[in-house]
Amino acid sequence: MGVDLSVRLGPLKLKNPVMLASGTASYGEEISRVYPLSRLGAIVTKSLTLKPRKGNPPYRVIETPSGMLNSIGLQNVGVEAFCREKLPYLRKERATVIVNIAAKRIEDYAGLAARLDREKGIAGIELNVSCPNVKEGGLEFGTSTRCITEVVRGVRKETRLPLITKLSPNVTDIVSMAKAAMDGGSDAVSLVNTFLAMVVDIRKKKPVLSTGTGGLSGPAIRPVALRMIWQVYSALKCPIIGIGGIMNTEDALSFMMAGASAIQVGTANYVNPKAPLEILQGLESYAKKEKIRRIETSVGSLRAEPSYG
Amino acid sequence: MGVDLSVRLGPLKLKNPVMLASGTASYGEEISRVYPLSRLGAIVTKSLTLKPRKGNPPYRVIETPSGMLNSIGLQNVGVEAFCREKLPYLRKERATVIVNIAAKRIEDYAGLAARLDREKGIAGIELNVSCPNVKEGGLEFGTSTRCITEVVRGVRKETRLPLITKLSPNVTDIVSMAKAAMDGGSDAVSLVNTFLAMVVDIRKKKPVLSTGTGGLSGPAIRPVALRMIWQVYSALKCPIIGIGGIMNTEDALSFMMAGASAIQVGTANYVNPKAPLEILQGLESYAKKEKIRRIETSVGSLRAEPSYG
Amino acid sequence: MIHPIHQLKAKVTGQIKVAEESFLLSLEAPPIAKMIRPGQFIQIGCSEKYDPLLPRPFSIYRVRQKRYLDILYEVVGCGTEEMAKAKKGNRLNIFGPLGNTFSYPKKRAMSFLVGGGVGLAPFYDLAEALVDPKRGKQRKEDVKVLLGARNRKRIFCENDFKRLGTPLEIATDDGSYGYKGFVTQLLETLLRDHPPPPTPHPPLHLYACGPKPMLRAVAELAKKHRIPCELSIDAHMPCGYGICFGCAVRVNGDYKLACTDGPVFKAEELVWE
Amino acid sequence: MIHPIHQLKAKVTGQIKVAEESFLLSLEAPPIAKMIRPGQFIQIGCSEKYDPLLPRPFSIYRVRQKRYLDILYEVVGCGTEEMAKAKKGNRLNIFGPLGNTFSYPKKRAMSFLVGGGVGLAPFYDLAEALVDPKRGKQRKEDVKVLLGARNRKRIFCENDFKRLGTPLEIATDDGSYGYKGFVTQLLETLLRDHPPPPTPHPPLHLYACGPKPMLRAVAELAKKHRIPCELSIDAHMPCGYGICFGCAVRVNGDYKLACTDGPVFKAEELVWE
Ligand SMILES: Cc1cc2nc3c(=O)[nH]c(=O)nc-3n(C[C@H](O)[C@H](O)[C@H](O)COP(=O)(O)OP(=O)(O)OC[C@H]3O[C@@H](n4cnc5c(N)ncnc54)[C@H](O)[C@@H]3O)c2cc1C
Ligand SMILES: Cc1cc2nc3c(=O)[nH]c(=O)nc-3n(C[C@H](O)[C@H](O)[C@H](O)COP(=O)(O)OP(=O)(O)OC[C@H]3O[C@@H](n4cnc5c(N)ncnc54)[C@H](O)[C@@H]3O)c2cc1C
Ligand SMILES: Cc1cc2nc3c(=O)[nH]c(=O)nc-3n(C[C@H](O)[C@H](O)[C@H](O)COP(=O)(O)O)c2cc1C
Ligand SMILES: Cc1cc2nc3c(=O)[nH]c(=O)nc-3n(C[C@H](O)[C@H](O)[C@H](O)COP(=O)(O)O)c2cc1C
Ligand code: FES
Ligand code: FES
Repeated sequence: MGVDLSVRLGPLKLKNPVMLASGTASYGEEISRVYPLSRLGAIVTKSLTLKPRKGNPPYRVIETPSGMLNSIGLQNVGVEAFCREKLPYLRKERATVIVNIAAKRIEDYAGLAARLDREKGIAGIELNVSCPNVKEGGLEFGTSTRCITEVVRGVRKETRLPLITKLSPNVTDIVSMAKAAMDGGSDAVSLVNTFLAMVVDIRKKKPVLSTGTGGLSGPAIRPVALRMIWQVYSALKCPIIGIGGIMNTEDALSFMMAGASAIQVGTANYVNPKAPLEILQGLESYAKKEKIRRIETSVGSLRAEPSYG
Repeated sequence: MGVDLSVRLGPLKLKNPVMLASGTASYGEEISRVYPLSRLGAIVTKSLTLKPRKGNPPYRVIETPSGMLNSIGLQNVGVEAFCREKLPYLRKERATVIVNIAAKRIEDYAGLAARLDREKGIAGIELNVSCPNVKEGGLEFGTSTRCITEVVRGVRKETRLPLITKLSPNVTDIVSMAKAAMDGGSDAVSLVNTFLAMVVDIRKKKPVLSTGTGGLSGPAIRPVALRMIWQVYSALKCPIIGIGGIMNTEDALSFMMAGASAIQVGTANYVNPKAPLEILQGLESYAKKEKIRRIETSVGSLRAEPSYG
Repeated sequence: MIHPIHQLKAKVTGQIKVAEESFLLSLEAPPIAKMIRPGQFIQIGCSEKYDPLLPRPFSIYRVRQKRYLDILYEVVGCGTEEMAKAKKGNRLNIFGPLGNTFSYPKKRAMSFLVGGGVGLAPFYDLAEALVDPKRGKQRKEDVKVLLGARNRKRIFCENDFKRLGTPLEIATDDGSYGYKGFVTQLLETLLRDHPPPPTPHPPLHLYACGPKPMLRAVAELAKKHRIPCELSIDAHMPCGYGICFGCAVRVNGDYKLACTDGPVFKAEELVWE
Repeated sequence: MIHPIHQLKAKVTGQIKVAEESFLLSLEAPPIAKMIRPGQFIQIGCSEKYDPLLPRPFSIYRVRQKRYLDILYEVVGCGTEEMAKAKKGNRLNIFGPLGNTFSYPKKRAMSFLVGGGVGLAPFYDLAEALVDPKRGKQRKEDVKVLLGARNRKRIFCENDFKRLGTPLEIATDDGSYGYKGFVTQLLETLLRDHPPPPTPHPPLHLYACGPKPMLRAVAELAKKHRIPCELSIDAHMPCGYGICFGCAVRVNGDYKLACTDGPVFKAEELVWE
């Protein structure tokens, strides 16, 4: 008996639920030295801005207990170079490509979407409204329901591509943020981005990262991310991509049970380059063992009442 | 040269900055089997409610990567039994006692404070406006600036004891919560309480904790807690007690440099019962080595501009 | 509640594999070894870093020379995996003694000590105390220790008990050694043989430690035969000394803390779910 | 960019202490051993759990039989502490080859390989390649390997280099062995002696790896003497293969990634802070 691993996120159909998270797979070339990108549900490319960005000075990263803090500063080649130099390779590799975009003005988000809408080989757009690293970056959008709705609306007008809004966890009420995104016309939400955090070098009496604060990712944040996904699923039943400290098949399954139709693997790619592939294989074995014909039937299968709040 | 380890939090003067966090030291009897309570700056006792509470069914705890999730359900003996059975022991041990209180109505907070105000041997009251575990509990207070101010005002009327408001980290803007507490008449803020989170048992397709979600503590949350303390200090310069994943002297120092005048040790008590004592000794050695005469001069000594947001 | 809790970096003085996935770890910890009594436990920190974060509770298999603690344990997860790496000379963070104790029969009695797998761990120490003329004051022939194991590869410590004069009675699930069946079935047959003719028989006393289903079966047997029965239970124990309230177990109409009210409970107190 | 990256659970085939806090770890990793070239590195996962979370980058000290990788490392923190516990038969998660390579002089040249402490690690492999008739095509007497150490207790691998025919020239900070002073001072005296009479001397080539201050001093010497110089640098490397952008280092007017643009950089590229 074959297992149907495909999942649907609104208009977006993926061959399987395992995706690479933005900023943790660059533009795919390096990962294809490890395994063929076409194996995965999708790759979400590093956040693109209109102009190329050099990123932040060192230190950009520091390890924390079961996690890591980063402040890359949205280093990226810019949308033009991406379309010219990176996208053709991804097309050649038959990767399912979701392009993540970031900006500081609604017009720029819209401009990015319009530019990408002209390209072939893009399966969807993910809106980074939550990057906590860059001063002029996205935090403001991601922490206000009004701003989220406006950004999504602005982008929605420029493209028919499936639209995913990637939410920030640095909020009181994640459900209202997800609702704001869906209200604006988003087809799905992905959550979570990194948690704003800090590590101090007590010898230098300075933060370790050059920008002071950065974004926390990895297994440390997993229980909080999982709670948020469950809250959003319980309240809205909208298409969800689960992200946050997913390291193995068990983690992926717990996110899917909590309501995620697909999951993104981020920090795990650093620890274990084959993690996404192993998760994919693990999901297949699990489905076989449990006699599940369509993995999608596991989504939201958690037996529990939301008791938060 | 002796080191002056005493610190001041508004009207509250502590002999040293090391405190035991609420809910991680019960009412002190067990810790005094390890070392004399009088050594520490203070013990914050387990959250008290007006009536005794049995707490939640098992499982109440589960380990997570570099952290733990709990849902104790505010099990406590109630304020009357505390005053009758627990406080005399703490007085006898010459412990500096901060009593943490929790309630679901402002009147009950006020009632608890009024009752405690009649007792001798209490150095201060800590308001738990953030316990995420109990359905009818504090989360609502702790996530709204208006509610925080109202609770603090309500309690302020009933007691002249130093008042500390313990903030929830599950908010978008920790600075405004701290400000709301200070506006209401709080003498200091302590932060952070636990992060609302969840762990799933994929075999049972159920959350591990009986209540679904629980509060995440331990080193996993430390970088986020530290960031919040730094934000509040940078913005308000109010007296701060730093909490969240502090395991050793280096952690304590980083919280103090970020702006905490004192720190609370929580989960570390489980891992290493002598952790608070070791931290205290570590602070003293640090001060000696660095030729710091008053440890208080280290508070807020971080050299950095807040670059968040 | 007035006894001190000692925390120390105990030196590993040896570690041997005693059966499949099972080890006997020896630690030098004089202050704890001097004080600890049968049924009590210690917490062992398995990692220097923070994952796994929490210490793990372990019974004392044997105290030697009021100085050394032997821990009998099975590798079941990350913490015990780390422990299995410990070599002679390494140091492990431990603290104790923690928890309550088994009680000794007031008069002459027949004691059955039933261990399921590593549930045997606390029973060497208990058996030794029971037959000690100064402590339990029991006769060797009145102390019967039962071990239940999956198969013969999972049997350990037979010689220790033989040397003590209370040889193990062993049951294996697959019959590859000793009685074929669950240890609770073995217990049942032994209870049936009781009272042993011809002497007026001493009263019975049951102690058990092991997986939940086993404990439950023992509790039911105890109830049926109206025998006093003490169970040492397992629970998630973040602290082990009563400060976190995390180890609540259901008792009739209330919760108790496994770490301070237990780990030893009267069988009739516990509520099975 | 077209070479595959191999990930495997490499078997530990041995581990020996070669000096104070310093170890030589041998791993069986044929696919990586076959491909890896001098200057490249691998990532080693130090923990099965999540603290420490990230893998650690290590140079290859030596490749044996196109099958085994020897790693020379110093214990400096939690990751290397864990590594030091690895025993023969254990398995470590590793991946590679990663990063760029040292270049070989195009013609006959005099090469100085300067290692500060474990910064010596990549230079056995490089020295071997340099004197290999098929690869570097250099004469043994033209390859000089310098090791700087705190004191005589920190000296390692002397015999390996002797056997290779490129004996170490050693400097210790306290003079307890070899030249007294920093290895960069030793280098300076050697550079002063150059050109060596009486033959028309071959051009010079510098390679260095070690702590930042040492690299900086070597870079300054290279600049002063106008010698081509390649430095292998250290950086926090979460991924090691160019996907996180976390290992940025300053180069003139821009950033480069230490893991893919490096770890080997031309001395003149780097900006010192
Ligand atoms: C008082 C006491 C004394 C003990 N004495 C011994 C002893 O002498 N020898 C011995 O081998 N073991 C003993 N145990 C059990 C031992 O503490 C556990 O096996 C150990 O904590 C497992 O740690 P780990 O990290 O290897 O496994 P983990 O990874 O923590 O757990 C492995 C699996 O077991 C489950 N699990 C672990 N602990 C519990 C629990 N308490 N309740 C329910 N499920 C659990 C986990 O969810 C997981 O599925 C004792 C326990 C208690 C409470
Ligand atoms: C390409 C490359 C090759 C290497 N080859 C070798 C080798 O062959 N042998 C060897 O012994 N080491 C080598 N190193 C260094 C090695 O990776 C580190 O020593 C190791 O990561 C330390 O891990 P740890 O967990 O033990 O220490 P940690 O606890 O991570 O660090 C110990 C201390 O060093 C600091 N630190 C660690 N890494 C860095 C860094 N990159 N930059 C600045 N400070 C840092 C930490 O902040 C901390 O204070 C190499 C590094 C690179 C980049
Ligand atoms: C080094 C690094 C860079 C990242 N860059 C981006 C980015 O450019 N855009 C984005 O939306 N998310 C970015 N993220 C966030 C991840 O996509 C992901 O949401 C987060 O890391 C949580 O997942 P994880 O715990 O599996 O890593 C980055 C994360 C890391 C660790
Ligand atoms: C088991 C447990 C019980 C707790 N109970 C309370 C409580 O009753 N009241 C309260 O204000 N905080 C409570 N806390 C929160 C701690 O006081 C502290 O704010 C939090 O654990 C973060 O600090 P830590 O990471 O050092 O543990 C509890 C924490 C734990 C782990
Ligand atoms: S384990 Fe903490 S109270 Fe029992
Ligand atoms: S270490 Fe990740 S890009 Fe270099």
